[in-house]
Amino acid sequence: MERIYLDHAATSPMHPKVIERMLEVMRSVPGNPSSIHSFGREARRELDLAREVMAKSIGAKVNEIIFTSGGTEADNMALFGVAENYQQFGKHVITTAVEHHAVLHACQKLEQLGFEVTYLPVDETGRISVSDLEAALRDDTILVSVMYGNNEVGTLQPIKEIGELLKNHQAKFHTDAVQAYGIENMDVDECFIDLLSVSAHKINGPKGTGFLYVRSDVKLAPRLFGGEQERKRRAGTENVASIAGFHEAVVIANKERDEKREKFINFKKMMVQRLQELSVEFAINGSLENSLPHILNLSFPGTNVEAMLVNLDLGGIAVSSGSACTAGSIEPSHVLVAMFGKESERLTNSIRLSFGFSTTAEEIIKTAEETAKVVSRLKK
Amino acid sequence: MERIYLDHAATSPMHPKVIERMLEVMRSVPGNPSSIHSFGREARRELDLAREVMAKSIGAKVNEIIFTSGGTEADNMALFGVAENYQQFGKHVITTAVEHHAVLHACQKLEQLGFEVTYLPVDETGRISVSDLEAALRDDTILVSVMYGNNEVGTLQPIKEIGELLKNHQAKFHTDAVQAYGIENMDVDECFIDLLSVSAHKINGPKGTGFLYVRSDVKLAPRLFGGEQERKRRAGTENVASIAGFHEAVVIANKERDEKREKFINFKKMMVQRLQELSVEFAINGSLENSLPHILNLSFPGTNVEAMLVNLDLGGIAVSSGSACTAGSIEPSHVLVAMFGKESERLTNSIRLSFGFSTTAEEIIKTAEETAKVVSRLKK
Amino acid sequence: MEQKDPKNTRVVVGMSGGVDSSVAALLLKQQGYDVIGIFMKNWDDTDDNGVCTATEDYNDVIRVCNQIGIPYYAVNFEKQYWDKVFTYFLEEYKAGRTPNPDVMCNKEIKFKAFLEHAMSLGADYLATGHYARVVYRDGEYKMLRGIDENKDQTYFLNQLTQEQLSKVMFPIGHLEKAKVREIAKQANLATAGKKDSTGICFIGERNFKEFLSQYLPAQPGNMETFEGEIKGRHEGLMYHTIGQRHGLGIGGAGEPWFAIGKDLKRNVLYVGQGFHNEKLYSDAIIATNVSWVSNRPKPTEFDCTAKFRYRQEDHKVTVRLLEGERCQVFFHEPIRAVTPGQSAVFYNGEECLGGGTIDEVYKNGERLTYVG
Amino acid sequence: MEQKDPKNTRVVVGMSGGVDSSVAALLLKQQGYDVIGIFMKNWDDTDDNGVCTATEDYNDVIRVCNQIGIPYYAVNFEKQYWDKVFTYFLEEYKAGRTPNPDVMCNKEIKFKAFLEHAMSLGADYLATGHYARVVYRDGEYKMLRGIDENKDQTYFLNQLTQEQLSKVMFPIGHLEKAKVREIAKQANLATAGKKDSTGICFIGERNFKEFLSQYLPAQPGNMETFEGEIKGRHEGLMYHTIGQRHGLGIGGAGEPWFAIGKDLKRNVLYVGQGFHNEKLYSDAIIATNVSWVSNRPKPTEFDCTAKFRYRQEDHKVTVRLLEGERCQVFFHEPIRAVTPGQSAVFYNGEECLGGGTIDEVYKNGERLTYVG
Repeated sequence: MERIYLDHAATSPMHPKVIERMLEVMRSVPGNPSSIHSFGREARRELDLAREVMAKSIGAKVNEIIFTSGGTEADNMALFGVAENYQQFGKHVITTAVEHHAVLHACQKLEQLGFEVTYLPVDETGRISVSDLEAALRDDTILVSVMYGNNEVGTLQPIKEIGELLKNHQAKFHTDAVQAYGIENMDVDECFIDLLSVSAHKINGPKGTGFLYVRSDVKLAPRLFGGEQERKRRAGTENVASIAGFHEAVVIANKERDEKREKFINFKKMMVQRLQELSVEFAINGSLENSLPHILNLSFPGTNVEAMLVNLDLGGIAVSSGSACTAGSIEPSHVLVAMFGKESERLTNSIRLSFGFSTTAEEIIKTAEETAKVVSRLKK
Repeated sequence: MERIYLDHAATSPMHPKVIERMLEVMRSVPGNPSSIHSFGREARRELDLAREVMAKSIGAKVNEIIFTSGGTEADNMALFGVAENYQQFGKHVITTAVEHHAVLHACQKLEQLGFEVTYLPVDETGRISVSDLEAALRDDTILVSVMYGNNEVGTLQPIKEIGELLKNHQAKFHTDAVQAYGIENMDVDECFIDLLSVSAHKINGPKGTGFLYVRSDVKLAPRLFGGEQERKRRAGTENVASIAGFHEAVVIANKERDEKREKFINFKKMMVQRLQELSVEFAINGSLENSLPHILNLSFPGTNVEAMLVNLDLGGIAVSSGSACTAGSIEPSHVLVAMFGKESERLTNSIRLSFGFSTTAEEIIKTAEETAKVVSRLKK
Repeated sequence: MEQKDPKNTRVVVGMSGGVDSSVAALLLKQQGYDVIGIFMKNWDDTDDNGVCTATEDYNDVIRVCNQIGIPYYAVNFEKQYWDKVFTYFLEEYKAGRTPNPDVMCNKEIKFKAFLEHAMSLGADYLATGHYARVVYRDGEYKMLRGIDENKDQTYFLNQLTQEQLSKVMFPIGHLEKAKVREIAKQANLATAGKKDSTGICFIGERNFKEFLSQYLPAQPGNMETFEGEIKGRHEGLMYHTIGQRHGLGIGGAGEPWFAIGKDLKRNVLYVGQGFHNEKLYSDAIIATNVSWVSNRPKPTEFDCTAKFRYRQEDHKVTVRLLEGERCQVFFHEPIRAVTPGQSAVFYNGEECLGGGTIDEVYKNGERLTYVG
Repeated sequence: MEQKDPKNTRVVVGMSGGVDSSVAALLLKQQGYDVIGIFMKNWDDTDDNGVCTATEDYNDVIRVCNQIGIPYYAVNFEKQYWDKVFTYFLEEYKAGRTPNPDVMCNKEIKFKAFLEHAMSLGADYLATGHYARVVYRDGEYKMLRGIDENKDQTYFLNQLTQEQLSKVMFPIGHLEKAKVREIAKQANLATAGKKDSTGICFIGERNFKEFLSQYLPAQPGNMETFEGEIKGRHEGLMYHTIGQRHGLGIGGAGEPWFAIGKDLKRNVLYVGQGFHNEKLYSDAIIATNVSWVSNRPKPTEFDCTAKFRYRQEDHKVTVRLLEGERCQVFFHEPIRAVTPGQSAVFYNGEECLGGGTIDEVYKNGERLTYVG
């Protein structure tokens, strides 16, 4: 069975060029970047080249990029690193109700550690209001963490407005750009961003690597102690081959961004249109306009998400919804709860489709048709 | 110039079979192990298979293995994770003066957080005495962290004796086995080990992955918050391809352990003998007997380590010493300081040679001869 | 009954992470069915680390499914379980009875909500690892005891109907438990050496008293003999089951003491001496919620055998049908410790005829109001 | 002088992470030499994050070396620097003088310890990014000013000898700074846009006062005119250099105030009005530690030009050699703010002849004991 993968927001397949590049590095760059011999220098060179490209991709300087083991570590480093070092200026943190768990659960830990966290609400499209943020800001706010684009419904947050609001406030501004990086154009100076998290495996790079941008005037407390890697802010031998692959992925993402955006926006339209033609009852969670091009979250009244996902999977179509707990069952999405309330039926009848470089128009059409079939069976 | 790599303890080249396996996974297992569709299941399967092999390799159960981003993270997780959750039973930690920085610097952070840390001294071979440990143990000791084998001089610690001493004490016993795993046979039950850290890239696996063994009755506070991966003890999408490669590396290490041990012990003898034949003045740091087979640390009186390393590197031979600071200069090794004192000349005239699967007898002879040349030039 | 080609027959296996359902799935796969493993999450609880207590079991399901080579999923019936099983469970305890949640779980969850879920996935059958058999014989489905008498689970399945049985497979019902373990071991299944789970699913291996006290306020009271002699204190009536000896803590001379009855109003636990204390014996009951496997008309009164507890030997009884899914059951000999809330399950030889819930217990024509 | 083929000629370039040494390395590489870049770590200091303050510079060295395609290393001379340069620096300040650590660093570290290190690596030459030139002419090495007059660094190199010069290359000495930047830019070197470092290397961009106060106890005292009038307080004599205006904080009518002398015993800073205050002028000095580039015999007395501070214009002087590497220097016209501790460096046209340390300052044949 030809399978269709529409879960690129969960993780994206590695680009063949990324694999090729990693293969090359795995084979021919065996050294440890901290070693002072030729093997070490060759490894270090890979890091430096990657760092340069990544810095440039968000308008940052090379020494503002810290390689991490992925988006979760980047988010955790940002939150704990700022909280620890700036707590003398206050113990108040602001975030949103729709952040990734890497931010939300880190915030909950901060609460345990004596910090106060304000979780901003969102409207029905999943967007916060800047005036809510303004109202929540206090003299003792030291950190504001608002994601760039939501991983479940795709909604973009008003990052630039937030940055402008915060630029004269002591609070550091962190944005989790894990889902948006690569598909959205971003500039840390334009948006007054102090910290920004990125993951490689969301942009066709390898799993297990990412970076945290930290503006040079931000003093970040480290979370991993050991060697002096990453200028003592993140100990541990750097993942050279993966970083080189990440580098390649960034290059590709930068090059193909416009083309992809157009393609994915078109896919959304096709999907919606085909479902309408097939008389499927559905609603869009989020908005089609102010949204990441590659994420489409749909609610199908009268269906059940677990049955939907399994049916589609058995039909060879991989989509997702919320997140699975360690015992495999689907938990209601906190994002949809924030958008529609705890009692909304959307919590149990919504699925997310997300597109990637390999997605084709045929796959979209086939998915729409299979979805229509499943919906009609489940509503019987 | 044919180069010779004798710095396998810093990082080891990836085994061709490991690369091959990773390539396969990178190409054909694109999913996220947490996803509930077929792609997710395929990814998850790689993790489960790897976990089984790794657990078995140290006599542990599958649910006692937590994948990490490497040895540093494993060490940090062990130390902070135990300290946080057991502090109600005491705030005293015991470690040694010769641990890897991942343990030592984590301990220093623990001291900042109000813990008291005892750093056990070592003898001239780099070994602690169990009676020192016994004397240092207190009712409020909650953690003892002693490395399995030293990464700089190779010295093995009396792990089993320590385990036996601790088995009736509340303190959890952690061992950093990053350098010893793969070359030493280890069993967590036999040695009463509660936590054990391993890194993939020291055993011809990929960089950026490792595991922490945590005995099932140890309650470990997590350090990374986010998704429910690794049973909530380590959030973040698992590095599937690297873990599959790590898996392969473990299989190879298990299979070739005995052969490698014999080969490396022989290399040590060859190196020593050839240097003697060439009338080079040198001393062994550590001991030839009670030591990791692949690590040989030598002191060359009258030379200077920076000049030695650079000369050997320019001659195509990669060896190492201590660790380089972020500004590139060689810091005196804390291990040698612990063994010989701050004023010892060995601090500035010692180099480490470490062997790996690709090392040949010819390389050893050539290195001995080149070393003799450099030593004689530097002593002029 | 028309048989489809196995490879075009989709079977959803309800997998618990135990050896029985693992082997059930394995056998079906070997027979060529299109097998899907599904783990039910019925209860939401977390361990010290905040991890679902169901995680280990699900991990075992995953391992086994990967070994067998079948897709696996999980499904969440926490809400249904709470509403239909757990609420009933608590109500019964509150009423001084001893409920059987497994029977209710099979009736309301496994063979209702879960069966529906399986059907919504295009399954032809739902299979489970129960020790029981279904056969289509004489134009209807019959439920037979599992071959392994010691493991037979028809007692818990007594409420199943023709419609349910038409969609159900019990792939290990024809095997001895030892054989099941042997198959698992030979196939090197991850669950081969796993102990059978004990206790009620949502309580797991935890202390029953502790668990129950989280939901029902425990009211300590007196332990008395029927003669009114106070023999000590109990911590809560719900912690005691009629006929049981443990946990009373009454010492002294003579035969051991047993719980033999409850006075709910006075919150008194009646105790008496001797395993065969005559107060523990009854000779008839009225059962409610009686369900019959066969849809065919029955005589108003007939003889068969019955079990009043799981693993009890069969007792000869006469059943007289009453209105409203009720029936009277007359024992041919007095039976010890027949307890309201438990199931009365009827058999004809190896065939399970159906069953109901023990509602009222009689002796010599008089209702025993103290049992519970 | 015999020239080896560049490709068999190993040159170690002392790289600071600045544009000058970067271009020096680039040019040598382009000329085909076997080039090795080495970064010297002379000072151990860490920033807020505990990171070596030298890290950024080393990172730049790495980037540039990778761009050029040469191996790079670092070498640690912290101990030698502390012993030979920093100790001297503090001693001089304690003695009320104004030392020139760069001259000492070149003499003791860069062109001694570092040069030896380079030689131990089999190097034929040590190259640096100084604006100066070495030529072999008339059977000896001569050190010439850098072509860019504004950047010429021979002042700091005045202690170099024939032996050192025979192993030294200054690859950018024949270039204007603007040209150096242009080359860096065209080669897209990472350091092309980097600002020139200012200040003394171990202090970096930090506050000088703050730094010095960590090592030398500051003793506040009076500011007085030579007439004995107290004009205010100073925080420590060491913070003031003769001839400088800033930091005095004396207001009032008339011309601005300048530091014009020190009385170490009384801990008094003498101040006076007017840039051209006559007390600031002297007409002769005695220099110590005098070193000459040429090994050839010199006349006991000769005329040449001299600089008494970096970037000062040349002054005509007559030099009279004394015993013990000392000399007297007579200015043809009085010179402002000649300060003990600084270097006196001698030139003949574009050629730097050598230099020494200003020890005693005279005017009209009398020693000015108040300068320092």
